[in-house]
Amino acid sequence: MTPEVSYVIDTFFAIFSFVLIIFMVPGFAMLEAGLVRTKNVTAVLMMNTAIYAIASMSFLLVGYSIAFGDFGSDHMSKWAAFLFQMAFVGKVINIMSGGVSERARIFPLALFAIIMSALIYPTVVNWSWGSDMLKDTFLDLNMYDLAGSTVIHSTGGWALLAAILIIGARKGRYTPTGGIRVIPASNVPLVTLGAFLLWIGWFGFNGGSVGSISSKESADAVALTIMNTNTAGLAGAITVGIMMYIRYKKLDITMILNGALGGLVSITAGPDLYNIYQPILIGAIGGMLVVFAVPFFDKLRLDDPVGALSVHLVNGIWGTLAVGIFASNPAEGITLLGQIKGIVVIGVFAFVSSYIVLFAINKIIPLKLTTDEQMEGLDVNECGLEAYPEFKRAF
Amino acid sequence: MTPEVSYVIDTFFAIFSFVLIIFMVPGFAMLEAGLVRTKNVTAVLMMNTAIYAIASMSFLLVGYSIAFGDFGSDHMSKWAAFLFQMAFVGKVINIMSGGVSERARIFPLALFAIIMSALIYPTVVNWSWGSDMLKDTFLDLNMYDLAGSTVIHSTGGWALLAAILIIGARKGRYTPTGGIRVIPASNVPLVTLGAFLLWIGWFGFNGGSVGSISSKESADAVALTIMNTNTAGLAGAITVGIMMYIRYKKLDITMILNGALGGLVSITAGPDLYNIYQPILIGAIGGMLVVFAVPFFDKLRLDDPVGALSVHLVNGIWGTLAVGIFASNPAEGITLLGQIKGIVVIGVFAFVSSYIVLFAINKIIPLKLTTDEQMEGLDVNECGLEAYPEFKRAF
Amino acid sequence: MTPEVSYVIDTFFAIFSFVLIIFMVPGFAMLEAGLVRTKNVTAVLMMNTAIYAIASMSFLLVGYSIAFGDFGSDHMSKWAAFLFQMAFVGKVINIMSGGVSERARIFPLALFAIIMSALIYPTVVNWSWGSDMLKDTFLDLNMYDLAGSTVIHSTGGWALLAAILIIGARKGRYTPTGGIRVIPASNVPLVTLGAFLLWIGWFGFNGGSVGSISSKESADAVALTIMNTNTAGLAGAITVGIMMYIRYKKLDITMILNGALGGLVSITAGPDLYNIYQPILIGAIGGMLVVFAVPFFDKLRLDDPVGALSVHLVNGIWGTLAVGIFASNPAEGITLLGQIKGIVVIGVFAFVSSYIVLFAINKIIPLKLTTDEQMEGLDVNECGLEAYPEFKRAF
Amino acid sequence: MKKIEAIIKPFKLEDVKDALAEAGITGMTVSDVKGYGRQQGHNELYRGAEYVVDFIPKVKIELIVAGEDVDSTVELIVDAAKTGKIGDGKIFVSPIEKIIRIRTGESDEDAI
Amino acid sequence: MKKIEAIIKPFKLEDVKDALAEAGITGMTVSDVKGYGRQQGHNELYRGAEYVVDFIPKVKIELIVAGEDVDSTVELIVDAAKTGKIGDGKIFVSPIEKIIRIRTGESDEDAI
Amino acid sequence: MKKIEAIIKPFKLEDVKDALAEAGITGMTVSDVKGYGRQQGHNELYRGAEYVVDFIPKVKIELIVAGEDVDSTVELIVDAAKTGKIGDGKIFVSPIEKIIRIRTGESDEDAI
Ligand SMILES: Nc1ncnc2c1ncn2[C@@H]1O[C@H](COP(=O)(O)OP(=O)(O)O)[C@@H](O)[C@H]1O
Ligand SMILES: Nc1ncnc2c1ncn2[C@@H]1O[C@H](COP(=O)(O)OP(=O)(O)O)[C@@H](O)[C@H]1O
Ligand SMILES: Nc1ncnc2c1ncn2[C@@H]1O[C@H](COP(=O)(O)OP(=O)(O)O)[C@@H](O)[C@H]1O
Repeated sequence: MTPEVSYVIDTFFAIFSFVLIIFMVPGFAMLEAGLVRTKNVTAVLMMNTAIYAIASMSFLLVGYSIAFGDFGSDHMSKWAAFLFQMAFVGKVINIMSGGVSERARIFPLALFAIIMSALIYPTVVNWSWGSDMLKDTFLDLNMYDLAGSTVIHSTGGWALLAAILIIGARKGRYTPTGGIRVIPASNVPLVTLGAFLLWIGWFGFNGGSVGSISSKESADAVALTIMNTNTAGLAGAITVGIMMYIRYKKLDITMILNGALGGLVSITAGPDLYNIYQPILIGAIGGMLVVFAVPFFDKLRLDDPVGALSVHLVNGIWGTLAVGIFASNPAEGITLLGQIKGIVVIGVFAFVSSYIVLFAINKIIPLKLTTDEQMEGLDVNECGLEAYPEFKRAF
Repeated sequence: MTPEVSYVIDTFFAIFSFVLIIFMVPGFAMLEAGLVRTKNVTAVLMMNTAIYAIASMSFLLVGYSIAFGDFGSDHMSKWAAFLFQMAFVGKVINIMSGGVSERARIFPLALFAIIMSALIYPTVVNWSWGSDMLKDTFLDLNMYDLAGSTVIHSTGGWALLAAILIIGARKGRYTPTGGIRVIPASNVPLVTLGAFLLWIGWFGFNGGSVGSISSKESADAVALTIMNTNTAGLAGAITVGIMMYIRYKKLDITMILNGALGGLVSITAGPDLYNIYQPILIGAIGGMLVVFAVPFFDKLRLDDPVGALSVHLVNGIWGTLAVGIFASNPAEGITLLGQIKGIVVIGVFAFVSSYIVLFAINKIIPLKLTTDEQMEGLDVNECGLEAYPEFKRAF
Repeated sequence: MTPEVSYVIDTFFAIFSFVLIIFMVPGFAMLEAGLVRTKNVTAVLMMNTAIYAIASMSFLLVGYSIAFGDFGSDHMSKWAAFLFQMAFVGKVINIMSGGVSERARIFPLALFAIIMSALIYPTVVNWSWGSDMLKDTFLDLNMYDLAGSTVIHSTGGWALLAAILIIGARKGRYTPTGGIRVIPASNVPLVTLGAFLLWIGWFGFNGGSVGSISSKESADAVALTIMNTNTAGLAGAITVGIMMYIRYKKLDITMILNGALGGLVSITAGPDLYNIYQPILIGAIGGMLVVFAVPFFDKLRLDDPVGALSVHLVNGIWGTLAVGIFASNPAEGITLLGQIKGIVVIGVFAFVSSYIVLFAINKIIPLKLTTDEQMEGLDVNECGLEAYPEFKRAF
Repeated sequence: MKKIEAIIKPFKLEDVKDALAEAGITGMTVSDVKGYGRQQGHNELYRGAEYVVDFIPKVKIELIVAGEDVDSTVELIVDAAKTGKIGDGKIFVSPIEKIIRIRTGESDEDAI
Repeated sequence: MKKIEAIIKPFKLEDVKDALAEAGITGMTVSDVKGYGRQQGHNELYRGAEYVVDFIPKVKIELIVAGEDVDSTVELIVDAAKTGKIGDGKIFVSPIEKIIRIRTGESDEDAI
Repeated sequence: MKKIEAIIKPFKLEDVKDALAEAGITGMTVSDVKGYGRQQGHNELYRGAEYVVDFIPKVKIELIVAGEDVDSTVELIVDAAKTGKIGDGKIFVSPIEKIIRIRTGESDEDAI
């Protein structure tokens, strides 16, 4: 294949992958809008829109250079390479913002989004995928993380953990007597639509992360990556479905979709390394982890309306470990130890830096809405308009 | 073009087509969620999710080998070839599950989905597109069915007919005095969204079925296929629209969208064989058939909330015949008789085998919910959660 | 690169772009369905469906030949070239129909859609991008308009202006004492979903308009085009967000999304001509224009429920001017004067011809629904079915 | 003149309406309410936590009738709305002092 | 003290509210109901089958007033809600024995 | 027998229900209404135009009790529903002449 053909095809493929990832923007927005109460839906949609706008712009102006040095790429158009990388940024912040829905103010979160996308995330990328400023230091990472189980999902998850610790739970979520008040999803079709848009976006996320499709080997790698990605999602959904059915004889679709997403996160570190059956096991464990993690975080009083800690943090870690377990290959530098080191170094950095930044922002502009504002709903207070003004609310 | 370039481009194109078809997963889910009553929406979404998960997994583990022998492909990545074929499976079952919405239990339907995707459908594919176990028998088929008017749509439709015969109508749908109670769609925007996602998915379904894009001729064939697919959908929608307007001076969008889908099904057998005007006629007839078939099935007391019999079964047959009528080409083995033989052989097999399997399942786990459960709604009984808990229901 | 490889890749890329644009069909449908009141939602969805069906069919039968002469293309499949061009047509009419929502009858609008897509729009394309019947006349245009700031967006906007002048405002929108009654969006998640589907479609719209991806230069041009398109959208959203926050301390998401769309329209004339920072300024101005134009048109009593005049007409003009301001290049025939000439010639033609046609149609079949029909809602009167019949309306 | 308020099961509305219409009663006003009583609500499940939904959807029919029609009307409603299962609902009768038909200004018995 | 219940056309709510507010009446409770009466419902069409929707959306205003204000208030409502077309609705007046303002515990006339 | 109607803040429903249930009152009917009173509605913003939403969501509880239980029940509701802030709502008591339990046909005090 001539270099020009390869350049053209890889550019086209990067654009294709970018577009798929951008479907995750409405994907996250619909998922979260469906999971929160009707009085907070507009605010959630606004936050998702703000994240895409702000994070992408910050990455364009500052973050990309921190992560990769200059704009540039030999084997595809540098603009396509940028677009593909840019598509990732918002996801990290989405993970965080989703988990603090229904009580966090948009404006200070938007400030955090700027710092996350301009500094924190680019630094993580620099260490893992980019120009690697840690090279030759003792922190130098050689974790294998194809599409970001750690770099994207855990990083977002750690930031969320910091945010929940600082912001606290939604008013009324935990009763003084130690009970947990269930706050059900308000719009299940939106949840389902959002989950499937995310799922489809994942094909671009992971498939595109192979970096090239323009040789027989890389075409195989891309196709295998997408196939394994999908398989892990299937396995996550099925596992949670079976667990739900055995336990309750009821199929809670929100949990099952979270199981699918958990499976997808868990495969993300190494979908190109596995055979076609390993993802079944990895995804199934990913799904199970969600089922156990959701009530576990509730027991810790970490209020996470969309289950983002369980899906992204827990499975981000599991997925990165899974590479070390199932695809360890010391000859190519892939070891369980290297994976663990990556998880820890990035985890510490992501959590600590997010905590500091959120703590500082919280001092200046409180992140949490007052009880009255939460009662009335974020939509009216933060956005000035309701999501469904003509639909009668069933108190 | 070198074989490697061709391999890469065809792999890429198969992935592209696969992704488009996966948009049909939320497509079917939204369409059906919009067509049923609010109390059954979560169950419908759950069923759609379960189908994607179960059918794809069964096809991976068993079905693909039955249909095609080994994983393998010369002209593109075998994983891409698998993904493309896998994307089809769920559709067959979707057609069936949609038509028995609002009264069928999820769990036994899921059992049927396993058998359908692991055995029945792969056998149909084996005969029509795959390794062809009927070769040299008197049943050997030489039906031309590019993307599955018969293989997918009629097969699903026959399974649905079997299911409706066994399960019966929704409580209250037909009054004892012979009347028909209208049960309107609960969410028309979702219906519309779903229909258009299906429409878009069809471009991948039919376009990808050409099998290769990597030569001038095949690129032309792909583009013509997509163009003709679209044209038939347009013609179906327009025809139904005109019929509605003349008859009622009202434009029932659910019927018009069904008309579009009917047009799309009817072109699916041979979109690459027609000139650019024939699809107008074929699609228009497809739309008309929907308008007549919907009340016809109601007269037979075959209760089909989403119109799947009319869209998929009737038009699957019509589309397969259309190839024999408009594109008969005995030199290449395309004859009206061959088409009819294909319709009959596959129809008999799909109907009988589905009937037997569903009958057996029904003996073990009843497929139909009790009257009280139907009254209360499937959501609460099957999934434990409502689709729109905060929205007040207008009794 | 051999011509065949190039032919295949460009065909594939045109199909890819076409598919992205078709996502704008549900995009517009959801956006508009979310912006109108629940009693008019089905009618809006029906209109969007009708437009896609009618406009595409008219363009196939008549319009394409008027615009481009014969079906034909050397560097890609002629069918792919047709599909890509066909995808544009509906958009022009969508812009118009959206702005007269909630009071205009579907049937006469559909008649207008036929004439627009068969005659008016093809003529505009003929002059700007097509076989150019004005060549060698004093009206010959040499405006640079890559993807249709003027050809699509202003043309649709002028048609809308004509329609609003003829049809007038919604009942009750402007009070006799000069007040403006606010009519809020009924479903904000749909608005958001629609806006992002449009945004994604835009990547195909503008990226595909480069016309080829099959060389290093054109691959770069395509990637830059998509990058700049996205950047302008981001800038539009951010600018409106900041303006809203400063002014009201509230983030009105419907306005912010309109700002994003305004930014996208404004970049559409020349995304391939700018460096990566200019789109920030162009899109920001685009967003600002929306903020000022929305109340401005209300002051003029031009009732536009979806803000289409502000987004498409105003920014269509601004975007075309922006090319003359930021990318004037007389050597290649791009001058501010040429841009202005294009805006004026096409504006006059689009407005006058639309006005005449709509005026004539209005004489035969009144475009506007009676007050009672508007009160009861278009859905029941035009389509015979409600969008959300089971949801209780909060008066 | 009396006001009859009947709280019934939603799926019985059609039957009650038909029974009343047959008896020549053509005016009524209906609203959806939620009831709390002996009938148990159902359990729901969300993300692994079960909880009870106590309030059960009911329909309230309000009907103004002339004094002499009260008993027969109540009987009609009882017959049409009864399933015999718990949660069938209640009927309340209360006095009305005045009725006006907005369209015509007619009042009392003429306005029913 | 009396309770005035007015069933009106939904789009008249704003007018009635304004008329009452102008007359110094600042408290009322509104709910959405469906009415069945002489006014015909509309036909709907679904997948080729036509059917009648009998129940017509109405708004119910509930208003507690002191005994002496009943007549003037009723008149106000009639004037503001009338269109003269069928389906304008009805007004019912019934006795109230006691009123309490939850916030302060004030009762009866003071609590209106 | 009396009907107690209480208009309260929606988020107080749970508390009121629990208080009544504790006191052994197990039947009630609830509906969602909108209130207009001294409590100000909030401003909304749409496409650059601000406007006031006057009507505030409230919940109405309807409760039939025996005559002698009225005062204690009213007190219970007041206690459970009070926040002390404007908009807490009102309670109205009115006479009921007859009650029928549809399931059994029992009437009056037996049917409560
Ligand atoms: N004391 C009451 N006051 C007001 N409404 C009541 C009362 N008791 C019952 N209801 C209403 O009647 C409905 C049915 O009552 P329930 O006790 O469940 O069954 P049954 O009518 O068979 O005795 C309740 O859901 C509630 O709406
Ligand atoms: N007897 C009644 N009891 C309760 N509500 C009634 C009664 N009669 C009419 N209504 C209410 O009044 C509304 C208007 O009545 P209708 O007969 O349609 O017209 P009009 O008010 O012009 O006579 C009805 O929709 C219904 O809500
Ligand atoms: N005269 C009235 N008639 C009917 N309902 C009333 C009346 N006055 C008040 N209400 C209801 O009581 C609610 C609370 O009243 P409001 O004046 O806002 O505060 P407060 O109860 O603290 O005096 C109102 O929203 C309305 O629903």
